[in-house]
Amino acid sequence: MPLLDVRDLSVVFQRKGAEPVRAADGVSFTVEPGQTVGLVGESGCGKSVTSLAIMGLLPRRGNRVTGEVLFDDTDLLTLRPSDLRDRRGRDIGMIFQDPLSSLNPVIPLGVQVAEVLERHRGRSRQAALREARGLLDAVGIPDPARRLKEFPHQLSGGMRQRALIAIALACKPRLLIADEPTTALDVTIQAQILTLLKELVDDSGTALVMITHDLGVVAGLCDTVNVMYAGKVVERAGRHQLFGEPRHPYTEGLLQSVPRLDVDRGGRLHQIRGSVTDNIPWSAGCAFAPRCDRVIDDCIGDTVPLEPTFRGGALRCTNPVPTEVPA
Amino acid sequence: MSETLVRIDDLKVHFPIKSGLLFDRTLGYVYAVDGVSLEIRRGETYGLVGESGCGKSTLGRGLLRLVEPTSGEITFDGVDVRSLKGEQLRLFRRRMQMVFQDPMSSLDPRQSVDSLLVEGLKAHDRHRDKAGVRARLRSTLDSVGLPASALSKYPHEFSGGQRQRIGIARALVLGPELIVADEPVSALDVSIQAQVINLLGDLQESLGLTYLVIAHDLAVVRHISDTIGVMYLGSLVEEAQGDQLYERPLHPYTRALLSAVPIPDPRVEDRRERILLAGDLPSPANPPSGCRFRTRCPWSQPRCTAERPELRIFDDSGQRVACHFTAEILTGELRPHEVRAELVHPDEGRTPEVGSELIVTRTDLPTP
Amino acid sequence: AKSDRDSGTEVKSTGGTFIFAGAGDPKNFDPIFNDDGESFRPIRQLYDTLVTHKPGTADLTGGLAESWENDPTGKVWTFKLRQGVKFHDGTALDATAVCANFDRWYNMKGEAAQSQMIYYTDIFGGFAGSPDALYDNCKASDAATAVLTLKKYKGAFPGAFALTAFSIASPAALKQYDADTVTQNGDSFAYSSFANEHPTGTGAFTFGGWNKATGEITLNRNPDYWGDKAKVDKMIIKVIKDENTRKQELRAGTVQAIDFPAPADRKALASEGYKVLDRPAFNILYLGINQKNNPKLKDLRVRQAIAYALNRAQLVQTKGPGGSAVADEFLPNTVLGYATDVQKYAYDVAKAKQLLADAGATGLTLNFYYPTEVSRPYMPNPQEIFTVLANDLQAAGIKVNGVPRPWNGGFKDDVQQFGKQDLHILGWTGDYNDPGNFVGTFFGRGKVEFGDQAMTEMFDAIGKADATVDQSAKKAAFEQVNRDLATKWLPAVPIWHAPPAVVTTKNVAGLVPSPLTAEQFNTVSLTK
Amino acid sequence: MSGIEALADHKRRRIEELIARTADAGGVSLVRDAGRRLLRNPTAIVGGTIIVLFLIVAIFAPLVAPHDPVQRFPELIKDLTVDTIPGATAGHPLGSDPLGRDFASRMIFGARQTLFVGVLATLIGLLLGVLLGAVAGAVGGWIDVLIMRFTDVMLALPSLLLAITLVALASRSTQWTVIIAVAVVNVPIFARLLRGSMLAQRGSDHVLAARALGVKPRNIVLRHMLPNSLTAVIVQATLTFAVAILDAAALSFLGLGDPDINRAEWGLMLGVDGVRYFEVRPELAYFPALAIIVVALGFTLLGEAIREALDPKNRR
Amino acid sequence: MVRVISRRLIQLVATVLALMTLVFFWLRSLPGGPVDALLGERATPQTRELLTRALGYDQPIWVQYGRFLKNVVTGNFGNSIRTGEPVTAVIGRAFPATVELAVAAIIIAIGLGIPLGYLAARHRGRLLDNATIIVTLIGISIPIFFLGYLLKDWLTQGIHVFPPSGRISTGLDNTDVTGLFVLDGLLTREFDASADALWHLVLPAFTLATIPLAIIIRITRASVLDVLDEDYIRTADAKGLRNATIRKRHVLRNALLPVVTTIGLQTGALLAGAVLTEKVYNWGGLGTLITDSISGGRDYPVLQALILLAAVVFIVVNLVVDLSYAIIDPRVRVQ
Ligand SMILES: Nc1ncnc2c1ncn2[C@@H]1O[C@H](COP(=O)(O)OP(=O)(O)OP(=O)(O)O)[C@@H](O)[C@H]1O
Ligand SMILES: Nc1ncnc2c1ncn2[C@@H]1O[C@H](COP(=O)(O)OP(=O)(O)OP(=O)(O)O)[C@@H](O)[C@H]1O
Ligand SMILES: [Mg+2]
Ligand SMILES: [Mg+2]
Repeated sequence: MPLLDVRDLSVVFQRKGAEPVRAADGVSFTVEPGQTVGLVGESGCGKSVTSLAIMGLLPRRGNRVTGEVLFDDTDLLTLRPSDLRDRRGRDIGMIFQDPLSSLNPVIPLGVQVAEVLERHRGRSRQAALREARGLLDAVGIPDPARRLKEFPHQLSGGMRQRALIAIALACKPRLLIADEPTTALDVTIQAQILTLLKELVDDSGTALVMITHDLGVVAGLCDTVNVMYAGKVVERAGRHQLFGEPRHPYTEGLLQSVPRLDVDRGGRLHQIRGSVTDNIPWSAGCAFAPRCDRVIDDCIGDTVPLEPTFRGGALRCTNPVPTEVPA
Repeated sequence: MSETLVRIDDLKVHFPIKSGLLFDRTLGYVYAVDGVSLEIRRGETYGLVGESGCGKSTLGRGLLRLVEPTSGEITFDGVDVRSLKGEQLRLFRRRMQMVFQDPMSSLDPRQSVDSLLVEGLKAHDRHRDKAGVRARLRSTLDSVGLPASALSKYPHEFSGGQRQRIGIARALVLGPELIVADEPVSALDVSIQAQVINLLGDLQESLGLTYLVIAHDLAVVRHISDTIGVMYLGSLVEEAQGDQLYERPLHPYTRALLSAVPIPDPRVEDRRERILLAGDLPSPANPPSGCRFRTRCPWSQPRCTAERPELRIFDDSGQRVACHFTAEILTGELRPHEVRAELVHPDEGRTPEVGSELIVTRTDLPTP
Repeated sequence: AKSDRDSGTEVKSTGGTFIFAGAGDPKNFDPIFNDDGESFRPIRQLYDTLVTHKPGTADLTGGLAESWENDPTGKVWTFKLRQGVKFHDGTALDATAVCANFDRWYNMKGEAAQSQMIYYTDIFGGFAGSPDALYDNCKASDAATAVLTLKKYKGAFPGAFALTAFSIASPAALKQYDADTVTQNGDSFAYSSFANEHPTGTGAFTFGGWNKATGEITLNRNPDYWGDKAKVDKMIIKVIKDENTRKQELRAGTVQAIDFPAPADRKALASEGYKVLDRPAFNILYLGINQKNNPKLKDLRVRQAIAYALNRAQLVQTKGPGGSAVADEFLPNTVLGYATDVQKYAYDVAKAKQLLADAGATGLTLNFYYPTEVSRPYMPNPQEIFTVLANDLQAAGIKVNGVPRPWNGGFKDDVQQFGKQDLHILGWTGDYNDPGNFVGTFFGRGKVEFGDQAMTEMFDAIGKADATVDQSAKKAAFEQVNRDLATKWLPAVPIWHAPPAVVTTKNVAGLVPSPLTAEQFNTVSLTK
Repeated sequence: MSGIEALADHKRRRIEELIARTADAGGVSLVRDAGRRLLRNPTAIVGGTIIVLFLIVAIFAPLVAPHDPVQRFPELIKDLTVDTIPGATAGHPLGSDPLGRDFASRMIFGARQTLFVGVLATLIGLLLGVLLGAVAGAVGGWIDVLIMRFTDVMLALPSLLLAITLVALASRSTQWTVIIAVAVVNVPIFARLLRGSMLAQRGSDHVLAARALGVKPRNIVLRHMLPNSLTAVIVQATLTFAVAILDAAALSFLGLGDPDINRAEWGLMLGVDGVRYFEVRPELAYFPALAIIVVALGFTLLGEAIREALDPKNRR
Repeated sequence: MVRVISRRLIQLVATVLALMTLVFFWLRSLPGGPVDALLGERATPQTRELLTRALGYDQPIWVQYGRFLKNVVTGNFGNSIRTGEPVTAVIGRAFPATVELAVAAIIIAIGLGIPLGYLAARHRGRLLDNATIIVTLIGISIPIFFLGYLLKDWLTQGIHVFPPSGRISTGLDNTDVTGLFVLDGLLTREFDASADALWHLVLPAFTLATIPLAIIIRITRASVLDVLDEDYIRTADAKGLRNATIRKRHVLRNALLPVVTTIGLQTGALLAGAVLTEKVYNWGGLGTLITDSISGGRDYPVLQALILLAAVVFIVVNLVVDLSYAIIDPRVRVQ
């Protein structure tokens, strides 16, 4: 039984006087206990919206969420808000992209870590602070006793992200959702954080949903990878699968278009034409069609369904990249 | 070997930190660029990498004298750039141009593409011949892959990649010899990045441009650069040909950097050994003594605290490195040791300061 | 003249506190250093003058002096003082005390102090050592007889003896509280503790205190008063500067009387049952004509044209406070020398135009100065008055260039010192019953205000009338002056007499409004 | 050849069509874009409508008003005394004012005078402020310090107090005294606003880009820094208009306003006649007060809406 | 901290000195001037001359300026032209009145403004929110003297709910300790005086509070909405914190930061508004003093001192606000 089962999750933003935006459209994926699942895609493809929808953290107004988010077989979307609050932070932790803005600037770090323990573990402030100290130490923040009294702005970006991780993992949740946790950081710091995350996840058996636009990050971290484009999952596969034999033209294009440090391919990079804004509505076919090299007449017309591949993955494409082993 | 187009010698850019009672006083300096020397040959691409805040942009801007260097020499095609004054400098700018990181904020939102491009021509008094100007704009747009119809549009109507093309077109319109590209692709989507990188390559080929490309993405730099300089906290710690650097990084920082870059290939990733650096980049307002990197270096020795290593040529490959123990580390004679992270407080100058204004004017408030 | 005040009828106190809303802060309570109504109001309750007015009139009657006499030269004044009068400090009022007051004024030292004795300088000409000084000496021929000798006759007397500024204070208290010390500090002056905390006179009320924070002046009934003892136990003068607020406080029942109600409120208040008490008019509003800047104004016909052009009757109807009337002369009809047969300038635009044409003054443009930031009893709303007058003048073909100036921030200077105007509006409230106080003040000598230096005939006539000792001759002389002012000279155009009112609640009785706004509140009682 | 070019014509056209539908319409500047957003904003519409009506009345006052606003009418004067002001009669829908003038016409012409006072006070303040701010922002250094210290001095007094002081210290009192006093109060605000904005612009990438192009410093200031800094100033100016007419009314109330009561200006009408004759005829206060409130509201709404429209946060 | 304070104090002195110098020279260049103001209608040229000499206006301007400066520095502002009292005494009496009024107004503005603003934000887009917005918009668009006038007319005439003017009932004879009548009554146990003073305070305080109240509501509302959009609120939500905790600990504190600045700026508005309010309610404070000093005879010594006081108060309050900002916002380091 999967720990998290997202089924046909859609989020539509509706703003007065503007066309509704389908930020996430029929997103489905599962996360098994202890598993690390990647969610990759370019900016604006709906990664954050999906994760927020799972957590029930989308702004209350101006959007419609449909589908199911089963966590332990409980649908989080239909849960009473107070029950959901009981789970957030305790069963599911979350870390965000920008560690500075994600920490309250006027509250000492210690309190921000401690309050989650007070809330879910019923600790007293004193006890919670003591525990918080241990947590900060565990995520590699030097001199944690002093840090407890400091404010977020007194820490560097990497340290802040560590603090956020400490908060998210304070109650030993079974699922951690990390939304681009390293995008705002330098590579050397990114390496520190990723290593830390991996260790913590491995040690505690926490499942991880890793959201990123960096293919390299998922390549080193995830068991399964979901590639998203314009609000939909277009391809899902185990990471070796995905990087070895991408089926969706978009996945393939992406992989070919990023320069790699380890091989100098020299000369021109492969490029995907157009830009992510060159979309057509999903109902009219594949959103990627305008940019796709493999587009065929069938790509335009009806919605293209996400269909399971025989290797346990899934694919949403009418004209996928052929593989050696025919599907 | 082609001729040297740009020579930078011991360039320093220090920003004063100011505060004062009635009038400002200098309290200290941000040592943004602190003694950098390098050469860029005509027609080549020099890539500059380093972590955020290490002074890459400042170096690029100092080179173009968009910020005033504190000391050092800049020679451009035999011209002493630092001695140029006022109008001389302004006219000289035609030869060296810049492309910015954020394609939105570097384009004046009030100007159409047309006027953005014509502006440079006007500044150098080349806008008199109307027909010639039109033709020039068209060909420039064409060279960056934008249709002529773009001329009447405004920056916000374009996608990120297109905006960056406009930024490049603006730099190109004056026919410069050197282009300093400050993170030209880091604000772009992955799928767009390649377009711009290719464009830069194509343009270099067809126009014989020289680039100084600044980026924090090593892979990108490696892809486009002939020579790569690695910066750390205001100074160059290593410089080499692209492949050379990847194959044989000499400086501990370069090694760590290279090992930290994730590679979109699980097979590679699974096998990689990482050199994890402890702690953060120290504040450039208060750099460590001696070797700037010593606070995070797993190979650091007492000597590193006392003496600042010079950037020197390591061997006949031409690779330059600024480390006292290059050879020892390379041979494995010196073993890495555990480093305790030193806590770095983020940039002091950036905290909002209260109290400079006698009376705040929140002008969004009506008064009675 | 002989006093006809009947003393001795003891009226018992009705008790209670009478709260009167005044319109402004007093300056201090030393009579001699004051010249404004708001200071005089409490001073009148605290002090008495040698000569005073019959309640509700401008006619003279005995005050501290039961009677007074003038010798034929008009220079020597003999005062028979009332017996048994005591100052609030218990010392007795006698001739020595009266003379001590005259001596004090004459011998006042220091420019600071002297510059603040506006009435004294005006009436008595100057101080010890000054050639213009009128005062010669004052002798107590016996305890009850004070003999004042002046250097020359002055028509202002005996009326001027009734001026509140010349109230008689206790010499002992003056000395004790250092009354003569006026110190200059910065741009102004500081007065003695006598003036501020210990005013000591003979009045029907004693000083209870001045709470500046709340703007309350407390006056207590003087049980030893020589005249009609106050009927209320206590009186509070509450300073409320805004006329509208005064009215609202009256309605809220927090004050029992208010001074100077807004003209517009009179009707409403009367209909609500408040007593609106009109003071007999003792003031004048005039349109001043300055002959200096525009030579055309030297021409009598032009000035007459201006007079004809003004629809004063309509002005009185539309803007005049209740009880106001068109003025044909520069003094109210209760004053000596008022002529009943002067030329009246009824509204007549055609005539005005004709006169202008005759004088070759068509297309005349005049600078008309008017004050802002001020409201005076004779001029409750200068801006409106100006607007109406200017309108009238325009209709007669005179172009008016209105020049507003703040009252204290330039109007008085520009008009009276520099004479920048061609026309202006200004007025006067009489101080005492004497024509000299009206026409003499305005036209007795060449003034910058009117730019009329050449009208020596007018100055001489007024001077002569003023110097006439015999009262009936003086009356005749001034009547002639008034006739000539209207026909021959017309240095200005009188506009209206506008009586200021006092309003009380129904339960206030005995308040007798005085034309000189010199009410004494000992007669006031509060009924249930 | 691959990609959409290779598709059947109709499919390709369909794609292009669909893309076009989701993409922006071309050729609109930011300002026009903001304008479009403005038109969709109900706040702006309410505010704008008020202001347009106000402008129409102000501009066409002579056509709209039944009478001359300064003429005194015998039929009104007939019943006029200091404590009775005739109400509506034939030909005078709102009756008389305290001097027998047609009140309705005065209300209508009031729009014009109020506009005059508000606009001039705002414009003068804007002009001087922009001048100071631009010089400070563009030149910097000592001049900047000097100008900023000067604005400090002006800001040290709260705005209405400063206006009162200026009027009190003015040797002449005319309509211009009021306009200038109200205007001067805003000078330091505009100056600071513009300077701050210019300094922000100075460090911005597009100014840097212009410098890199070798654009003349004067042109950088005039073509880049100034225009981009002006939006904030324009928003402020819209709001200032409302404040200006309120300030002018307050000065009138204090007896320090425009001394010429012949002039029909709402603030003056309210602050002088309205208050004085409130019990005699409250309309004399209610009408101008209402007019002021509505117009001030209009400008405030519009100002807020413009601010909102220009706010990059709200862009799409 | 010390640096900022000293820096600002030096600036304050420099600014105020510049202001005073401007005012001084301006005043001296005016027609009329104190001489004119000191003399009533009945002044003769003779008295005028006496006075000019007595006041030293016949001396060169620099001598006068020097004397003026010396006086200002020694805290001697001369005597009021109208009342002859030392200016310091006049102001010392009026100041508590305005403080009392302003404090009451700011208490109302803060006490009502923050909760209302917060409620409006919580009910964003709903009736309460829209109603609040409309009311606040009218609040800043209405001439406040007119509002005061209306309130007074409605509530003190006919139905005498509140007293029409003044700070305390006439003849109550309260003991003056601090000059703050409400407080004095409590201190001296004259509770009736306290109650009476409070009763007098209601209408003026509400009138004066109108604009700050409207502004604080708007700022609070906007600020709460901004904070609700902040990432750290999302983090707090992700932690599963209770709504009440989030509101109290995370939203309110951050949302109040801009409100604090606003409060500082509103002192200026209060000082200005006091001029109008005090005139409407005959409140013997600084506002009345300003009007009186201007219209009642150009009382320049008082006016000069008032300008100085207003500037100092305004600047000092802003300084205090800035400092308190530094205390509540750890990000702001006072250097
Ligand atoms: N509150 C909102 N209202 C309207 N549209 C929204 C809102 N939040 C997100 N969107 C839209 O939903 C789409 C998906 O946004 P999302 O933030 O999930 O992207 P993302 O994949 O996380 O991108 P990034 O890499 O930039 O974080 C975007 O087009 C965005 O414009
Ligand atoms: N104008 C300036 N005034 C003061 N300090 C500055 C200025 N510009 C840059 N700095 C400081 O100089 C240092 C180097 O900045 P620079 O922008 O050159 O770094 P960078 O390597 O380009 O970083 P990034 O990758 O973030 O762009 C930083 O600490 C920065 O805060
Ligand atoms: Mg995201
Ligand atoms: Mg940079």
